[in-house]
Amino acid sequence: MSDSHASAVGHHAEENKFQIYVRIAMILAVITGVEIAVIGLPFHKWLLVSTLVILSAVKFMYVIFYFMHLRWDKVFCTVLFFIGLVIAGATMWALIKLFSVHDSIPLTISLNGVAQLAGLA
Amino acid sequence: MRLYSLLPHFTRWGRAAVLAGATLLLTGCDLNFWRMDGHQSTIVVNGPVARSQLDVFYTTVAVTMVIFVIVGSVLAYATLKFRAKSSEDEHAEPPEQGHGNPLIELSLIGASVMALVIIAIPTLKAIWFTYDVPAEEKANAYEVNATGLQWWFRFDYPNEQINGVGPLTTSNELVIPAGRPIRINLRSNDVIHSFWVPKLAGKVDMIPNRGNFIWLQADEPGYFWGQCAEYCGESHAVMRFRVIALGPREFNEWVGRQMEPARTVKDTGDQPKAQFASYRTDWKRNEKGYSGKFDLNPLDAWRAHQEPEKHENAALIAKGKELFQAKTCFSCHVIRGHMVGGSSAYPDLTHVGARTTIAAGLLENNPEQLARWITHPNEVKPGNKMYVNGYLANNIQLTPDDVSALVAYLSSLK
Amino acid sequence: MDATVKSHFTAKEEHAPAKSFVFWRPTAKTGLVSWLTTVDHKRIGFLYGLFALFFFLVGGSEALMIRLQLMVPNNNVLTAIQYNQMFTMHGTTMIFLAVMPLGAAFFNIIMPLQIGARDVAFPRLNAFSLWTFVAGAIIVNIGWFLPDGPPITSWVGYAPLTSKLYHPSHSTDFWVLGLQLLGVASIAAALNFIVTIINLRAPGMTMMRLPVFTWMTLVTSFLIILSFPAITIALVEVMMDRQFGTNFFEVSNGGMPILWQHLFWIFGHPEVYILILPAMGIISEILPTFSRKPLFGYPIVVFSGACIGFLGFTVWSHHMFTTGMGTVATAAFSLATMAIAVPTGVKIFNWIGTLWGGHLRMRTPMMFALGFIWMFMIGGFSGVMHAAAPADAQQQDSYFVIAHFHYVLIGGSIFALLAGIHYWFPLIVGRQVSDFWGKLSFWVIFVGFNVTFFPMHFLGLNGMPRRTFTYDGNLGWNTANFIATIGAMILGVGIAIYFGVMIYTYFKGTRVGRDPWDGRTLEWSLPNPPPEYNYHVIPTVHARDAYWYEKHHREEIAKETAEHRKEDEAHGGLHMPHQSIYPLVASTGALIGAFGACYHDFAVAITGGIVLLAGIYLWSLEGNEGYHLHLDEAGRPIEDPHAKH
Amino acid sequence: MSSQAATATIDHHHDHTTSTGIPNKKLLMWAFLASDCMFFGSLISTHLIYRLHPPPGNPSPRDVFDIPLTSFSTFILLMSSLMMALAVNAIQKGNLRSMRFSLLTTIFFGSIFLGGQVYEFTNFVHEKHLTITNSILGTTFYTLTGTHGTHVAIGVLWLIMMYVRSFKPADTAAHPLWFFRNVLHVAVMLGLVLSAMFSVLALVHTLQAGGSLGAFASHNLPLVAAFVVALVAAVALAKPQGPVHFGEANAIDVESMGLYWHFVDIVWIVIFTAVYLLEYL
Ligand code: HEA
Ligand code: HEA
Ligand code: HEC
Ligand code: CUA
Ligand SMILES: [Cu+2]
Repeated sequence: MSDSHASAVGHHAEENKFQIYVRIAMILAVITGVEIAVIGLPFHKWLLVSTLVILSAVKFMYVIFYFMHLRWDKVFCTVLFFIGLVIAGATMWALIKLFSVHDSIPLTISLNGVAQLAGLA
Repeated sequence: MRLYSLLPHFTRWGRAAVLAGATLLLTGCDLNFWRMDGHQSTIVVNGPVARSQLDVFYTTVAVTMVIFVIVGSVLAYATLKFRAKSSEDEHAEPPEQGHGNPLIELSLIGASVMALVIIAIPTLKAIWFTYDVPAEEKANAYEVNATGLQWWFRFDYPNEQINGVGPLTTSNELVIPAGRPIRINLRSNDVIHSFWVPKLAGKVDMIPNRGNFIWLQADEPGYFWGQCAEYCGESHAVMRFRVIALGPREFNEWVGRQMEPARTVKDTGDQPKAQFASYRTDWKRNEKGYSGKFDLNPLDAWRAHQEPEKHENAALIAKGKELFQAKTCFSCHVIRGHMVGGSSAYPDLTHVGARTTIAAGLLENNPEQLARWITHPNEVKPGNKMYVNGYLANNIQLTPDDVSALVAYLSSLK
Repeated sequence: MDATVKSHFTAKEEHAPAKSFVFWRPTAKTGLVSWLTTVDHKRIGFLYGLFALFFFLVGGSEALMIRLQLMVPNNNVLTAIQYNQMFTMHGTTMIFLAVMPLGAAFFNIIMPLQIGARDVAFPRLNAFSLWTFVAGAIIVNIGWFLPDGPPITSWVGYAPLTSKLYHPSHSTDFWVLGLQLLGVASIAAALNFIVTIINLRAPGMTMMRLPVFTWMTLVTSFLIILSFPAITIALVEVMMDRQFGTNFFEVSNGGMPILWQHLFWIFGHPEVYILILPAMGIISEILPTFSRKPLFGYPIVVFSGACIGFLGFTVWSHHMFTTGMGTVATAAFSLATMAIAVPTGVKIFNWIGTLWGGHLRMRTPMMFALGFIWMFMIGGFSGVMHAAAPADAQQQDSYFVIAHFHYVLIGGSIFALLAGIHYWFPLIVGRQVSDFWGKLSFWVIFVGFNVTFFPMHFLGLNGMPRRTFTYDGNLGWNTANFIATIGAMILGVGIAIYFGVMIYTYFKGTRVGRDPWDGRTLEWSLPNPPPEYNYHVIPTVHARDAYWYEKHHREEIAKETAEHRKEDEAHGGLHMPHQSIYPLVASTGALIGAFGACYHDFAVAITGGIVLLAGIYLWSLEGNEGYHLHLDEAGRPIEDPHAKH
Repeated sequence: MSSQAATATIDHHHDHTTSTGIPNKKLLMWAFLASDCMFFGSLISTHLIYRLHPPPGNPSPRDVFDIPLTSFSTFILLMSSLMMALAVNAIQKGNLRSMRFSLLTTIFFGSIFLGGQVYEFTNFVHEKHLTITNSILGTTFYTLTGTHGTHVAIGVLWLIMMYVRSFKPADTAAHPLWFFRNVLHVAVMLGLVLSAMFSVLALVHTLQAGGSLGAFASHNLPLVAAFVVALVAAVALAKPQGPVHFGEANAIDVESMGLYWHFVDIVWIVIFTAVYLLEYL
């Protein structure tokens, strides 16, 4: 196995992957830092929740599109994964909603708990 | 084989089939199958909630029937018209290899959606109507709590508080005022059960840790069959109950009687000394526990149950009361005013004699069945908690004399 | 089995590598070892089919016991516990061990042939799926041999009935872990099918040329990989509650039993489409063949199938209309459920469109297929009646539901699968079932089925609850129950005729040549039974009904094939995968592990885990090597001294 | 797969033997990950539902969680993802040494994450009195994070096996004992990871309890010894032995593993936000 790597058609994008990966990792680390900082900020709750959700979605997308290579792969891989992701996400959302309607509140509930995380549902 | 060549056979078979069917129906079986007016019919109903649900059902039937007839006719026509009539036909040149027609597709899709809209509108209306007591009726609604337990029902009346005891409690027979919306809170402490009185309303489940409720209303006084509809373990099949709807006055009288502590039969001296009846003991497992007579007019049968028996044997009843304590029955069952003990996890027997059924709507409440229940609880209702946690755990043994005393006592608790 | 084996061309692997004992690769092509280590999709499918049919008879016998008990009121054939065991195991067996694996059998055998592939993408994974399914089936059924008997939790196993408090016996643990293994098997198989269909299509076989059965395989596989995780989690939660005392469904610590229902039905509803979509695929193959006409509106049929699959994930709570979800949720799920009638209707319309103007040959598969349309329609209509939530409040957990789902499951899935067995039997076995006996079995089954289940609609409307071991005679249910039981017996006779004839034909039936039905899809281009490598030369596809096209363009195709054969030969012949022992080892590990876990015996559980891991490790180390086959134009082997693996 | 064809160039993004050009293994992995979304979706839903409706007396997560530790773990997992990506990059260029190095760092970071989780769990159980049975919070929290941890552990195992696999000799006939060497190598690597992890945990506990390094060494001698032995063995076994049966052609295997590893990472991204951070608002 030789270290020299014969470049075939369509391979040139790869030359600088190393740089890209390191840069992405740095971005991810920074976002994580921001997230941790955000929870201490004195803003309105829904703003913070949306910020956190968006930030982690951004991280998520960076990882799947760069580290996991989707960006350079056939779109079909993206479609395939998103079928699962979307159905799972929608199901989660529906479940959490279903449990949050008045009829579904369990009998054993501490009220402050509801208040605490109401922003989520 | 071609259809027409079979036709003569068909007529012969058909006649035989009709004959066989007729004999089947006439020999002992019942006609309710066709009339669908059994005690738990969802078709012949007696309350607004069940009626609203029935209307939706009829809408769905009408719409799907129409579609069925149309689609079915086309399908039948296509099958008959285009079938290869002979073997030459089978090997003929293949037909035109057509691939479809978007216009037909689209119009059929449109038609299906239209059909669904016809179903959806009454459905949505009924969802909201059957959900809770209508706003304008709220003030008039009567509230009850129902709890499912393996395998019986407890009913509490939060509006009828008894001093120092709590709400009026009864089991397996829910008595309600007729013509008034009833809102029932449904609870369970063990597994999931479901509260279903088909003639009054569809079911709602009783789920642990969940505050479900149902509303229903009986048009007029009547006697209704109910059943636990969610599989809840071994004896789910025999977890039944009854609902008795009464006119306002009669209902109030009933409440009045129930609020009283348990009845004590006075020894007037001229009654016979303890005389033991003997009851059938050779019951088969799962043998029927009802009589046809009762069904003819169940509401009157219920009314008759409210009255004390003519010739009560006070001595025997007193003996039964002692035995109830001696045999540890009181450690589970409450008999308000007679002895201290028992809990709400077991049926309240304060007025058990005034109920038409025992063992959760399974057996008719008469001395024979009562005796059967307390001698063979496990044969009547396999795995029931009275047998497992009482008879087995406390090693309860009853002689025939004990049984007839207990029966006399329990029957006297009107 | 022999018919499948004998005609398989089997080449000796002369160049089997000299490897250490651990990497021994079995080469036997006949006998027990060959079946245990096979990686041939047709043999794996055949085994799936055999196991599934066996369990169908088991489940059917359980059903007959149920019907016997309910024949007359206050009957005493079974005790309460025995009855509850019967319907629990009947439901579990029929769904997970009969219909699903029967579908998997067809996926395995037919789908690779239809797309012009030599095997599935991961042959050893395929074997692993099969043996893990068998392991799961054993675990689920072990209850029969335990003192407590099988579980009595019903096939939906609603919490908290499955908790240790209410069912301390091990049979519930076996049920939980058995289903878990079945889930693993199904997911692994489905992943394999997805990759196969997406990636191993013959040249020219575009997605919009895929046979509809293959399309439905794809959709079903997606449903499997996306729905099974939900029940996996639900089962994990029950298992944790039972084994480690956690609180998922423990009410005293705030658990919510309703959560189980949600997770179960998030799986459960897609599951019922997992059962019906393959059936619809089979019907979409049979109708065009016997009408001698392409499927009407192919793209719409395909699209509606995908649509049903997708909508299947949006309706789960229609099984929970009576759990008090509140108005909005009830309305939403009610409407979503009704929406499924549209794509389903589209299929029905297109099937009728296919018949229209055709030359319908009324052979047995066609009879079953037409029966399917009628029966499924009835079942679908009662489904729509359920979808109207207020009406369902009266129907839920009554015999109306039993009627609904047996119409879609038997009148739907089972009819289609029976049709499919008849249809592809000549291809797989090389013999054809007598049309007379086939039709006779159809009519007996058809009549028996309707006599059994039609009265159940009335029972349900008359208030008879399901899962009840007894009923009283004064409720107006006697006649219908009696008729239903008689019907079940007729049905049993029909099934017995059906399988009797099948077994007879397997050994003694008339042999038929290639393409007995004048088929349209690629599998019919193969000799029957097909050789181990399926296609000597991978076909090139020019049209949707690929084989129909081939039959009408013979010269063009012959020339093309000859060219491709030369190219193949130049590239070293056909590549065939080696057989392997490790999928079986890994599955055995899973079996042992599950067994140990049920008994809380960590030594056994860990042993099983180690065997499983070792199996996978060795499986990956032995590599997916294979050998090369060289065939002459007629498909006979050529000796090739330079063959390398 | 035949032994590496050093002559032909391998196109890592297009497999001409498949209909779509996507390699089978990659497609399998993506389909599996789609399925795994649903798996974690159900599990995370369970946790969130119970968090939204906690029964009275449930401990408050704020009193239990340790954000600095979790942030550290999150960061570590991110870095492991980076190393994983680099490993794939390396092997696609046929750079075996670089790939091995990256795999080892990935294993290293993965093990730190696992160690952090073990530390977190023991800490929660002993200090915060949150057990898997005593509250619904414990139940869902441990099950969710534990399942994720199991995924990480499987990933580490897979990484180790892939790492060791890269030593398989090209000519197995010339190395008749290669298989035993291979098994031994896996065992050594496992031992190394475990002994290292528990040594560090023991060290941390000793230091936290105010003990000295000497106390740590004397109490955990067998552990430390095992670590040293495993380390020496691992170094020895990593010595090259001639041509190996692993190269560019195996890039797809490493890549599939990488997909799994990154997925485990993104699940953690979700858990970190949904389970930990949101509690602090
Ligand atoms: C093969 C399996 C299968 C299939 C295909 C279906 C199909 C459907 N099912 Fe069924 N169902 C089950 C298997 C299946 N079901 C099982 C096993 C249960 C019970 C589980 C248990 O509790 O144990 C169940 C239970 C069940 C319930 C819950 C009942 C209850 O417990 O209360 C509901 C409620 O909505 C329902 C609805 C439907 C609907 C709307 C369809 C639709 O997909 C049907 C669509 C088809 C048609 C409508 C016919 C053809 C269409 C036309 C000709 C077009 C025109 C028609 C109209 C516009 C109306 N089903
Ligand atoms: C695909 C699925 C499937 C199939 C094919 C069937 C087939 C049948 N089912 Fe099914 N059934 C279910 C799925 C299915 N069922 C489910 C999911 C439930 C719910 C369970 C629950 O509530 O938890 C259920 C429940 C159920 C009940 C309700 C039980 C209750 O709620 O109390 C009844 C009652 O009649 C019944 C009857 C039948 C009958 C008569 C058949 C017949 O079609 C069977 C026909 C087959 C045969 C008759 C076999 C032939 C056998 C021989 C020829 C002899 C055997 C010989 C040997 C073993 C060597 N089933
Ligand atoms: C372990 C507690 C326990 C003991 C002890 C016990 N029972 Fe019961 N009893 C029950 C339970 C539970 C039921 C409800 C059973 C069911 O229907 O499933 C019941 C039901 C009854 C009923 C029917 C009530 C109704 O409304 O349907 C009667 C009557 C009865 N018991 C009488 C007795 C007598 C007499 C004794 C003593 C010999 C006794 N019980 C001892 C628990 C107990
Ligand atoms: Cu209670 Cu069924
Ligand atoms: Cu459904």
